Amino acid sequence: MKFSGSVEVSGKTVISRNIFSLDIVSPQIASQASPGQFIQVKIPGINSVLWPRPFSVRKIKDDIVTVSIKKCGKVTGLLYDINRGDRLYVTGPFGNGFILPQMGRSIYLVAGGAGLPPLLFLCESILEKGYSPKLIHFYSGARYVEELFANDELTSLGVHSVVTTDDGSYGIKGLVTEPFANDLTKVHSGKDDLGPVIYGCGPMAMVKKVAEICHGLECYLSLEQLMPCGWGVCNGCAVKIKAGDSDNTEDEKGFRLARVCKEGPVFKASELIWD
Amino acid sequence: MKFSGSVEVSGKTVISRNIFSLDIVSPQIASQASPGQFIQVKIPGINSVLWPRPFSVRKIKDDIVTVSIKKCGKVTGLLYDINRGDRLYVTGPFGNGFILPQMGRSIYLVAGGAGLPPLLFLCESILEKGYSPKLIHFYSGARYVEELFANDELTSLGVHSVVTTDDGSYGIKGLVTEPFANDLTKVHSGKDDLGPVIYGCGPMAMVKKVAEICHGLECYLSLEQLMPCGWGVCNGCAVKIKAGDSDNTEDEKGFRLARVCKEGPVFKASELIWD
Amino acid sequence: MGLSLQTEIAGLKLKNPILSASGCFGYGEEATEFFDINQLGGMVTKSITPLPRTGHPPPKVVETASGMLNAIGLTNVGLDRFIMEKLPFLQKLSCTVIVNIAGSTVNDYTMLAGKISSLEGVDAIEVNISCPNVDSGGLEFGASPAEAAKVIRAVKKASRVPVIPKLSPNVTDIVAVAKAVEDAGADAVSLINTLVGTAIDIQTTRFKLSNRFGGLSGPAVKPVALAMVYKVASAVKIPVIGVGGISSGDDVVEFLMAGAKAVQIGTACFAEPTVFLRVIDELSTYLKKNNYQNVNDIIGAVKDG
Amino acid sequence: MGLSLQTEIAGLKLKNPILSASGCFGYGEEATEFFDINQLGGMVTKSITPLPRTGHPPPKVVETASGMLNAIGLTNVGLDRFIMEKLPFLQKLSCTVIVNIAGSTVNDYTMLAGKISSLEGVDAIEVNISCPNVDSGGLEFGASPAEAAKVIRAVKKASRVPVIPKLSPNVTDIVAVAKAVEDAGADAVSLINTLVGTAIDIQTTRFKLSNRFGGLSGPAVKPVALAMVYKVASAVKIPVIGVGGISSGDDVVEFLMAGAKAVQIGTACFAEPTVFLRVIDELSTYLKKNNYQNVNDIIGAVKDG
Ligand SMILES: Cc1cc2nc3c(=O)[nH]c(=O)nc-3n(C[C@H](O)[C@H](O)[C@H](O)COP(=O)(O)OP(=O)(O)OC[C@H]3O[C@@H](n4cnc5c(N)ncnc54)[C@H](O)[C@@H]3O)c2cc1C
Ligand SMILES: Cc1cc2nc3c(=O)[nH]c(=O)nc-3n(C[C@H](O)[C@H](O)[C@H](O)COP(=O)(O)OP(=O)(O)OC[C@H]3O[C@@H](n4cnc5c(N)ncnc54)[C@H](O)[C@@H]3O)c2cc1C
Ligand SMILES: Cc1cc2nc3c(=O)[nH]c(=O)nc-3n(C[C@H](O)[C@H](O)[C@H](O)COP(=O)(O)O)c2cc1C
Ligand SMILES: Cc1cc2nc3c(=O)[nH]c(=O)nc-3n(C[C@H](O)[C@H](O)[C@H](O)COP(=O)(O)O)c2cc1C
Ligand code: FES
Ligand code: FES
Repeated sequence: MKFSGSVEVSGKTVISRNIFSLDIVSPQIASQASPGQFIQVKIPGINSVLWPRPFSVRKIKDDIVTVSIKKCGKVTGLLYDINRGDRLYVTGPFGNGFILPQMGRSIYLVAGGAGLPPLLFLCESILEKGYSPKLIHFYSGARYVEELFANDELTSLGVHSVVTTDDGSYGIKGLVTEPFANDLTKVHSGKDDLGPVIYGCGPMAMVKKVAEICHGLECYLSLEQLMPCGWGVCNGCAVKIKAGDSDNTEDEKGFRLARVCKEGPVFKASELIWD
Repeated sequence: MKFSGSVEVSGKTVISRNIFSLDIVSPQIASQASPGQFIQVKIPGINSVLWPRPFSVRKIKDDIVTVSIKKCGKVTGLLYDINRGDRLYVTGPFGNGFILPQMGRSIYLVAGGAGLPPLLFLCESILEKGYSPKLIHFYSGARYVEELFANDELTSLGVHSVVTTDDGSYGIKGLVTEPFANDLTKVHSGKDDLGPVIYGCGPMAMVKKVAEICHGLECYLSLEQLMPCGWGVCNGCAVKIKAGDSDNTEDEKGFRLARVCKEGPVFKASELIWD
Repeated sequence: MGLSLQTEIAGLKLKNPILSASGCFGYGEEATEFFDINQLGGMVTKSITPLPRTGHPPPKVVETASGMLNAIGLTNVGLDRFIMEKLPFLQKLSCTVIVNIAGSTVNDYTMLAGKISSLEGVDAIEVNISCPNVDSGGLEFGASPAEAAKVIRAVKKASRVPVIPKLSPNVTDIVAVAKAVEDAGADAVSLINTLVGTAIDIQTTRFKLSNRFGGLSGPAVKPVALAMVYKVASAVKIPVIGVGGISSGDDVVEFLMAGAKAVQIGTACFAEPTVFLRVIDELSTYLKKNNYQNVNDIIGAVKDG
Repeated sequence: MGLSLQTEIAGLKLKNPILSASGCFGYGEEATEFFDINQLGGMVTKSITPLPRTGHPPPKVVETASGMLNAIGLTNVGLDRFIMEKLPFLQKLSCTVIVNIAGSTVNDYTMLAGKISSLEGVDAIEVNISCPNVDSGGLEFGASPAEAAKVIRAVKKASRVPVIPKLSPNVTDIVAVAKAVEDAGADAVSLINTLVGTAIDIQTTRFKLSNRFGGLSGPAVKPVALAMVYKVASAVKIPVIGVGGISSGDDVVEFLMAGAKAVQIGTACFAEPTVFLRVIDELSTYLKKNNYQNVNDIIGAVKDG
């Protein structure tokens, strides 16, 4: 069963002026959630805003589920003022999550902004399962240094890691997809048998770019959409993806609707339609 | 000019589980407000509730305006969690306030629940002006002990003071109007030349009772109504009062509309219409 | 003495007056990940159209003050896949199952009503008449009493189960529409569907919805829904199902006092999938506290204030 | 280059597009305790009726989710006292002064329009047609295009100043009403008035309003108002004044992009009497940031999303 209820915030970590993490106590979510899944969070008593807000699971430890949040609007602004001991209304975990890679293949993780937490969770999970850090390449970008979700955590993993900021206030200046594209071309001409597996997560424009770069390769992308419910009943998050043979729809043939909250948020890059 | 703007909360005093005081910094309100006037308070960011909430001025010291509040609903519940350093949106001061009594007359102050703060402000003001505490009789009632707005403050004034609670959890058990009615009968038959002046403030049922008890005496009553604006533009708080000769209205003759926020909240008991 | 929450709509016994609203509960399966939906009085499916529809392209939802706009555009699996993929699940339910239908012509409606009403497990049909009527120039069926009556008369003939028109609030006189569908044979009415609204993105100078307009729902519309429910319930003899902005047991009590015999909850379940159970609980608490033994005792009980 | 906020409605030059809404600003005097109201584009008075009205008895206001209901019932001083007591103040203002009138018969309206339009200091008349028409059985004048046209044609004849009908949103087709009053000679239209709604006190089992129904206003209704403003502005040639739920400069930009040439603010000034000045400021900031030099450049600028 999925969880729906009031939970306690057991910890808060302020990472920068804009980024922070909240630990919440939920054995039910903790026991189920996998990398790429998300939870929906609502602040009790904030009645003028109806929808919960989706945040990827960043980490699980015992009964504690951690999410990392960027302050960027109404609800995230208020969440920044939430403290240990406060309560939140939470539902989840939702979505399909990432398919874990087969051992031995080289992995490229490309994260933009709030795309970092789920990829970091994925990375930590496979390292724990014995994956070799040498095979893992982690690209993470943000607009500027205060919007970096993690840094020390990233370098301490022992994987190849590249950090970019749009304004050069940290790491390489530019878009995260640039060093990634460069490196991938090199690898591509390499001797990797099964080829690399790429995981991308971030704003639409960025994941679209990743899809272009990875054309023909095995690539999984996690999408962002507005999510009124998160549990598949409103169709507000639905996008068109390429249809299988058996599908027919009134409006168009060859397309099929997929709810990002349910059939996604992770899709095979080859399924996606960009327009 | 009346004030309208954001103010800082410079102090908070928790009086009981249900009653607390907030000190706000507003030189403009502090320099104008008199006993019986009120301010309108709104919590920034609470968008689903549109109306500000009226609270009587309890005290003024230099630039600081103090209000005493009973936690009893949506906004007062949230105000209970406001702390020193937080900001509120405030307008005022509004209303006519109490006409101060002529020196030498005996004064009866009858307060029910949230009617206490303005009468305490009135009492302190006239004592400061040299009024004899011996002439002042203060009746204050609440439903139970945790809803008493003040106690030590009251006894330290040196006036005759009687406290009642509906359930007997403090002072005399019963309604505040009962000991008041008893005492007034005694005085009534006394030798007071101009007669006593009575000030009443509290829930509608209570001030109505005071009006009955004081029939024929000089009596001022402060009314409570819902107050969408407080500054006289919405007519939401308007009640019918007895009209002067020159008034004519379409609906009825002999009545006149008075805005409780503007022509009130204090009315002569003899003007009021109870139905 | 036990407390009875049971109520009846068009011969259907509901174990309590709480239903899910169309378009906000899929076809019921998703909710089973949270609770046993047989605890509901009943559920209403997403509107079914003759053929599958992908609906409008994103963006199709906007948050507004205490409300939301949706321009989902009747996204649904279509009749055939509904029967193949969704019906088997619905047939296993013990709560009342109402299937909502929508079309662009009277024929669409009668075809759907005929087929769906003969399926085992379908207890009633809710008729969404807030759709553009292609035969009469795109105006909503629900916008005129005559058009509404025409489609309901036809559906009623085709259907073997009770027929419940769902009324649009975007009309001058909803009572006239309600009376017209009552005369046309409707067994009950549900109201309100969403109010037409829009929102503009001032950074891009574009509508926030690909369809320009959407439907407003949520607590923002509750006062409008409640007024319409009261007016309709005072004017017709058939039962009224109230919907619009409900998110608490107290809201339900208001709708029942206004004359609704049951209510539906839509938007509120997005953030809180188990809102139905909380609301049933709060309704029971209200009734007990106020010494009612039967929920029917408060239906239509409102007096002048 | 300076920024121009000036806009024009029916020949009236407004120094900016921000007006106060009828019934939410009295006759202007109270606001002078907070700011100089000549900073506004203009002000609209409370509806004036032939005779004074005390309106409905309390309770006549209710808070709702991001909105409020009012059943004030046209409380006003009546024509004679308006002229004697309120007009002298209005005559001293340099901002545009619009007097709102309301009646129960066509005669009421023409009498009011004739007298008020000949008073010095009155720049335009806004006609509240959301009142029950006693001559035609109590239905609102604004509920039908024909009735609305009838009253506006008569008012137009009687008036020496521009006539601005204020449209009711409680109709199936507000565009039809807008076109009818345009044909009848209206110089502009303002919309929307309040949506009909109600609320019930579940402790007392009574309506929360003595009048049962009230009018819904505030941010809750903004999406509905914006949709209607867009539809009407796209369909008529006369200027549209937008009103409904505005509380920020961004809200104003939305209404202007939807096609309004000016806006009114009502409910939002209750909590914040100086909201008008903040909104003018925010509007200027938006325009500067986005490199507009003239507010007219964004009017009707919305594109498909
Ligand atoms: C599956 C999923 C996982 C996510 N995980 C994380 C995470 O781990 N950490 C994190 O900080 N953020 C994450 N996000 C984004 C996060 O949900 C939004 O930042 C948040 O909803 C904004 O809420 P707000 O009220 O503060 O912003 P609002 O005031 O509502 O809007 C502010 C801005 O944010 C944009 N925005 C609003 N909602 C979304 C959304 N659902 N997706 C993208 N942009 C949005 C708006 O368009 C607007 O520009 C995730 C989003 C999705 C869909
Ligand atoms: C002129 C005036 C002066 C006041 N001074 C004080 C004061 O000094 N201290 C104090 O604690 N309270 C005072 N009040 C009452 C105070 O305004 C209300 O308690 C407050 O508005 C309730 O807000 P809420 O959101 O917490 O309650 P809500 O959730 O809105 O309602 C809770 C309950 O309070 C009642 N209520 C709501 N508003 C009012 C109101 N305006 N008057 C009376 N009852 C109301 C409601 O009917 C309901 O039963 C005063 C009221 C007026 C009109
Ligand atoms: C996302 C969404 C989709 C909806 N889809 C439908 C639908 O397909 N058919 C229908 O009759 N009503 C539909 N509705 C309307 C709801 O059933 C309900 O009438 C309305 O939302 C008001 O109730 P609420 O405020 O509780 O949501 C939809 C509402 C929403 C929010
Ligand atoms: C308390 C109150 C009284 C009103 N009185 C009138 C009135 O007398 N005449 C009128 O045309 N509109 C009246 N209105 C409607 C407003 O002018 C405005 O159209 C409506 O409130 C929507 O705008 P808002 O959301 O900014 O308040 C009144 C509104 C309120 C809230
Ligand atoms: S967010 Fe509602 S279906 Fe995905
Ligand atoms: S509260 Fe608005 S006029 Fe008194």
